[in-house]
Amino acid sequence: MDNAMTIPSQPDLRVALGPLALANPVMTASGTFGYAAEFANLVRLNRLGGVVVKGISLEPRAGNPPPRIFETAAGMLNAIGLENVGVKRFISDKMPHLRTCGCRIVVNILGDSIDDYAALAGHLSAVAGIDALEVNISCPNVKKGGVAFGTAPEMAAAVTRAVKQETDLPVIVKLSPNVTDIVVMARAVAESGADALSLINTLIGMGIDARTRRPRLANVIGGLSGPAIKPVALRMVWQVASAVSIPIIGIGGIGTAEDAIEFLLAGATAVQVGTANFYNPGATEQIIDGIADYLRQQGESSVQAIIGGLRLGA
Amino acid sequence: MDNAMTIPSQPDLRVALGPLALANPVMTASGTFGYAAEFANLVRLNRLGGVVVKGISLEPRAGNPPPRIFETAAGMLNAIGLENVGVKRFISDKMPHLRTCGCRIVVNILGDSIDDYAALAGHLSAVAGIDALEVNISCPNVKKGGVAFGTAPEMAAAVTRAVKQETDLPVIVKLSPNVTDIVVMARAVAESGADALSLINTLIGMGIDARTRRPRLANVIGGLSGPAIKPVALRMVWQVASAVSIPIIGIGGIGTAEDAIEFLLAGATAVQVGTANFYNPGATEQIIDGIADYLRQQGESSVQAIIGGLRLGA
Amino acid sequence: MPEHQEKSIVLSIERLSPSVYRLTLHAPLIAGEARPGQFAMVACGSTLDPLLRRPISIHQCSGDGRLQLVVKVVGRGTQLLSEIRAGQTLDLLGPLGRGFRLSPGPVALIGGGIGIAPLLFLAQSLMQTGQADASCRVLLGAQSGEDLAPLAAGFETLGCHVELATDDGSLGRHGLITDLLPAHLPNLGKVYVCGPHPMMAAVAALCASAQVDCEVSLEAHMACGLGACLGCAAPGADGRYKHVCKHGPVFKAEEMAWTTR
Amino acid sequence: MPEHQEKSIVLSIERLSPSVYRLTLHAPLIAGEARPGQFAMVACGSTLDPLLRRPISIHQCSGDGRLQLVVKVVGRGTQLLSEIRAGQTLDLLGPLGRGFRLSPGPVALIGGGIGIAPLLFLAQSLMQTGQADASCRVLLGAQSGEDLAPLAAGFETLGCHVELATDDGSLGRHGLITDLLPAHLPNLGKVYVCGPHPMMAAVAALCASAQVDCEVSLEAHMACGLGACLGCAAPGADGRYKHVCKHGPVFKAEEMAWTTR
Ligand SMILES: Cc1cc2nc3c(=O)[nH]c(=O)nc-3n(C[C@H](O)[C@H](O)[C@H](O)COP(=O)(O)OP(=O)(O)OC[C@H]3O[C@@H](n4cnc5c(N)ncnc54)[C@H](O)[C@@H]3O)c2cc1C
Ligand SMILES: Cc1cc2nc3c(=O)[nH]c(=O)nc-3n(C[C@H](O)[C@H](O)[C@H](O)COP(=O)(O)OP(=O)(O)OC[C@H]3O[C@@H](n4cnc5c(N)ncnc54)[C@H](O)[C@@H]3O)c2cc1C
Ligand SMILES: Cc1cc2nc3c(=O)[nH]c(=O)nc-3n(C[C@H](O)[C@H](O)[C@H](O)COP(=O)(O)O)c2cc1C
Ligand SMILES: Cc1cc2nc3c(=O)[nH]c(=O)nc-3n(C[C@H](O)[C@H](O)[C@H](O)COP(=O)(O)O)c2cc1C
Ligand code: FES
Ligand code: FES
Repeated sequence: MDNAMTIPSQPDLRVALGPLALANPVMTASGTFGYAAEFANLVRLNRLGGVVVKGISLEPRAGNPPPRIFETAAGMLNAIGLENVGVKRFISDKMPHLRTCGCRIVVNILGDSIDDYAALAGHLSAVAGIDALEVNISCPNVKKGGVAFGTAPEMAAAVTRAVKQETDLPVIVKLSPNVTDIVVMARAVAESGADALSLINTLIGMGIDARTRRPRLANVIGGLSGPAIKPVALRMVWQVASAVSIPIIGIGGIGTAEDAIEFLLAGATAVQVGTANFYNPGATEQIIDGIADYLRQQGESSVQAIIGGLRLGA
Repeated sequence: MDNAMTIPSQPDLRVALGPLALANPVMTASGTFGYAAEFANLVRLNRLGGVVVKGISLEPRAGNPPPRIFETAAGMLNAIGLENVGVKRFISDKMPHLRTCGCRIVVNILGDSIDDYAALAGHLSAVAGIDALEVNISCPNVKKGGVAFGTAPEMAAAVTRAVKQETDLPVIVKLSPNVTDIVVMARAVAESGADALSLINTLIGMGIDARTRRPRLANVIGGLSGPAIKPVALRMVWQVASAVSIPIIGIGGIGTAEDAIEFLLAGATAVQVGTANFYNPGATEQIIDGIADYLRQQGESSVQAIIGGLRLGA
Repeated sequence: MPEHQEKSIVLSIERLSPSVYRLTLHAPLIAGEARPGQFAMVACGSTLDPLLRRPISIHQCSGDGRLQLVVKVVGRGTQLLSEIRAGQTLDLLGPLGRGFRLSPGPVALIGGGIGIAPLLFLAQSLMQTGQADASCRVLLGAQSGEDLAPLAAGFETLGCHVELATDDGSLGRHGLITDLLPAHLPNLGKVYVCGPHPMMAAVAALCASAQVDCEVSLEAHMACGLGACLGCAAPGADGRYKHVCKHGPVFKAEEMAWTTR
Repeated sequence: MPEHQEKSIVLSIERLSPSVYRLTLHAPLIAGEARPGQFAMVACGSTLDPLLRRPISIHQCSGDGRLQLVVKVVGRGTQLLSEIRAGQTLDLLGPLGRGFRLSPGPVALIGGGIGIAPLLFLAQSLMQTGQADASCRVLLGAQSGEDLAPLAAGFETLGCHVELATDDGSLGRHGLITDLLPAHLPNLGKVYVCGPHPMMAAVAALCASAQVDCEVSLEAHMACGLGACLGCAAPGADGRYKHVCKHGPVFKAEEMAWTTR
């Protein structure tokens, strides 16, 4: 009796973000998975499509005073303040373990100026084991009065060009959702040479403690993430996928395979799981398995078949 | 024994939205309370600070095909498509009952063009029992390729001026949150003569049914409301309250007295309860009672004392 | 008929089949006023997820304030309802909507799946008021006997004539219950139907060509249940949208557009 | 010590006082490795609201895989935990963080309110390994006797010397438990403390001036419990932020900045 015949074959989960090939479309979102070591006992890291590490700056940053996080309805606010060990210690202390993960390693970078981003890209290009850079443009441009790079198309374009010039690594630009027209931002970045887009970063939110009349975050405002923002993220991914031709990584409130599939259908080539790593550390592996199950149920042999597969019209 | 002495007196809940005085700061949000009659058996309408009716256009509108609503994590998407009976039938069929409610009646208006808004304001100014107009500028400007009035400061300003010119009623302009900088929009509207601001309208979102690969709404995209959006709404109210001097009505995910108090502390003079009317029809009365309880607990004799009372700094 | 927001007490919960549960509640305000075909908006949990109430038909009411709902688990909200226990409270909004318009004469009640739930209340009212008699036909269908048997119980003791069909043939006729209708149509004055949309469309079409009155109980996604949100639109025959929660859920079949869905 | 995501089974839940509950769980993976002062991140519900796990200290473990938590109801998450029933499952992540560093010698354990919960596990370990003896002082305080008595149980049978204080004087001394510390300090080699922040600050200050080692168990809002989100920052004495979930929750008192909060 050949049992193998009744077991449906494993669907092909491979996807490519331009030059960056992934074993499957499921990555972890920056700032929600540390430097991967934190989850090594809970997740088989080599099963992941990729890990995006916590945002790295040129110099170490202490971050904001506490409280830094606050739970909201089906979401959370964070104002970590971009705490990180800085690029030097990242390379010396964090990269050795990251090289052993057995999956794609993407380094998220952030800066106060275009020069910062360029310098980071230069530094990191020489480091073995880094597969791509993800440029976080939701940071304030100190030279332009603190307006976020990600809210003005010319600034976002300039950062993209500067980073591309300094590196041969694939460059993913991560968009901020706090804009009137996400398509304008996406086009500006795509035309400036980005290899792929990540969206979305957090929405800007706030919480207040009625009893004490104080803000819930020491920083007053913070980034809203989690299932609460999924509908906004999905809409933006769909709008951008309909407008630009470079691949998109969908991010925002993804916690289940169904969530991930919705983003793929909307046109994302891959997804990142963020806040869900906190409430369910097993989320990423469950999502990978769930996508495979879905493809089998739907009679699809490859995940490619569903990317952008949203059915419109009657 | 004088029991009355141990009962703390009822705090003063009265507030004023510029020329519009309210018995208390709790109103209902447009589109979530019908024309008030729908809730007459469930809510003592004369206890409310005010009712804002479903958005009214010059001509009746059929609205979008179903499905029109979809539940999301701690929120919902709607794409009602501005279904309404049109201004004539509103005046003849709905106003008679509204006049008997015993609370402030605010009429939410919407149009395809600046002329539409102006004409609506003119029509409604002559109608007895209307206490104010709320201008919904989240609608597409048909003459400007469908860009929403609420996403371009010049268009929002033009609508505000046009409406002000046609009416002596207090004019409240309701802002869309789907913009890069809400303060720019608020300033444009305030400088154009608005008496008060309402914020926020819904965020734009989307849902997909993974099984059928179809959008969850026939209209594909829709408005996200409910507790999920509260942190974004609160942040915008705080930003705008810090920047303009006209009164603000806070809206977005308010379901409890604590929620409402957070908006008052952030600088709102009044609040509107929207989606909560659906999952808890008793919400508005509970919020009014809860604000009074809070003021007693905090030793405040008037709600005025907490408006904008957020404590910053150490 | 005023609506009430009523915190009912769960008296009991019974599992009728692997996915169907019957809740018996003490809800005197709503039970005192409900009519067959009306529904309640039920708060399924105590947190903000799931957020919205779920529409559930009134299955039975008694004079002493008891009210029954029959719930099929299809998603998160109904799953939470199935986990409720006796002694807990359940926040109901009801009775809502426009129910069946009862009229005397020879009738058939046609139910499919969980759509059978509201028909028991209807049959009771018809039989107890004498508007229907032993000629009352009850045609009920479901996937399997396991699903159908518990829902079909109760109609025969009322004195109705019951016919069953299942998709898998495990109880009653093998096939669609609507196949049984044409034989009865010439003798019927009115047909009431609640079930999957294609079944109701088929019954509506049969009744239309036989010129028999037909009332259908529609489903729609609902947020308020009160006619306020305008979310529950269904296309009417006149090209306008009806609101299922307020104009329905029970409609005359000819009021609705059957082709556009 | 690897962390585990473990679906534990609730063996029992007991109400110890109006707002305090003890949960006994079958969680062999976590119970097998937990050390005193460590905690678990507990999923409080099955829906997306509340979203995040809640940090709860390990109260006791046994060799047969049993693990106890003591939970005080202060908000929605802990309310949901108090409503759990035997037979249900509870998703735990643990054991997490750095616990108390046990060392031999004369010690005092100081606990305030629900902060007493992790100290029983610590006392057991100290006494059973012989690192502490009958000279072990346990100073426990709470609002009232109703709150304190159930939390204080168990220490005396271990052979510790227990002293109690309540804010309202209903059990033990009337006043703050920290008032009792100075008298003991000269004889102590180490002090372990868990309780409200002002209490820990007071104990840290007393120990610093008496040059007695002091370990404190801090609280912070946590999202991950794994050192990944960087949400649980607390200011250190060196001007840098420590992460309570990873560097702590137990810190040497002198590592932390006590004035800036
Ligand atoms: C007037 C009316 C009376 C009803 N009576 C009963 C009854 O007596 N017993 C019973 O078990 N069910 C009844 N239903 C259907 C019931 O409301 C849905 O099964 C329920 O809302 C699904 O909720 P969920 O959270 O379990 O599923 P979800 O997880 O929300 O969704 C599961 C599936 O149910 C569909 N669904 C979700 N919400 C609704 C909704 N409001 N209306 C219809 N479908 C929906 C979804 O599209 C999806 O396919 C009735 C519906 C209506 C409109
Ligand atoms: C390492 C550690 C160990 C703990 N051990 C125990 C224990 O053994 N037993 C016990 O009952 N409690 C313990 N706590 C406290 C417990 O985590 C909080 O009481 C709980 O998270 C509150 O959740 P809630 O949903 O009930 O309250 P919420 O409604 O979320 O909030 C109620 C109050 O609790 C505060 N709070 C919310 N989340 C946290 C958090 N993550 N940490 C601290 N305070 C918070 C809020 O600011 C608010 O004042 C511990 C906390 C930490 C950090
Ligand atoms: C605690 C926390 C820290 C984050 N840090 C970063 C960061 O350093 N760089 C970045 O680009 N995004 C950061 N993000 C944003 C996430 O990568 C992600 O875009 C966002 O959380 C939305 O996804 P989610 O809803 O799945 O969490 C952070 C998010 C959280 C919650
Ligand atoms: C079903 C529905 C219909 C709405 N219709 C209108 C409308 O006609 N005009 C308008 O200005 N806002 C409309 N809104 C937006 C609400 O008034 C409110 O701004 C928004 O829902 C956010 O508040 P909430 O989170 O409390 O619901 C509608 C919202 C919902 C959910
Ligand atoms: S459900 Fe709101 S109008 Fe019908
Ligand atoms: S809780 Fe996430 S780092 Fe400590």
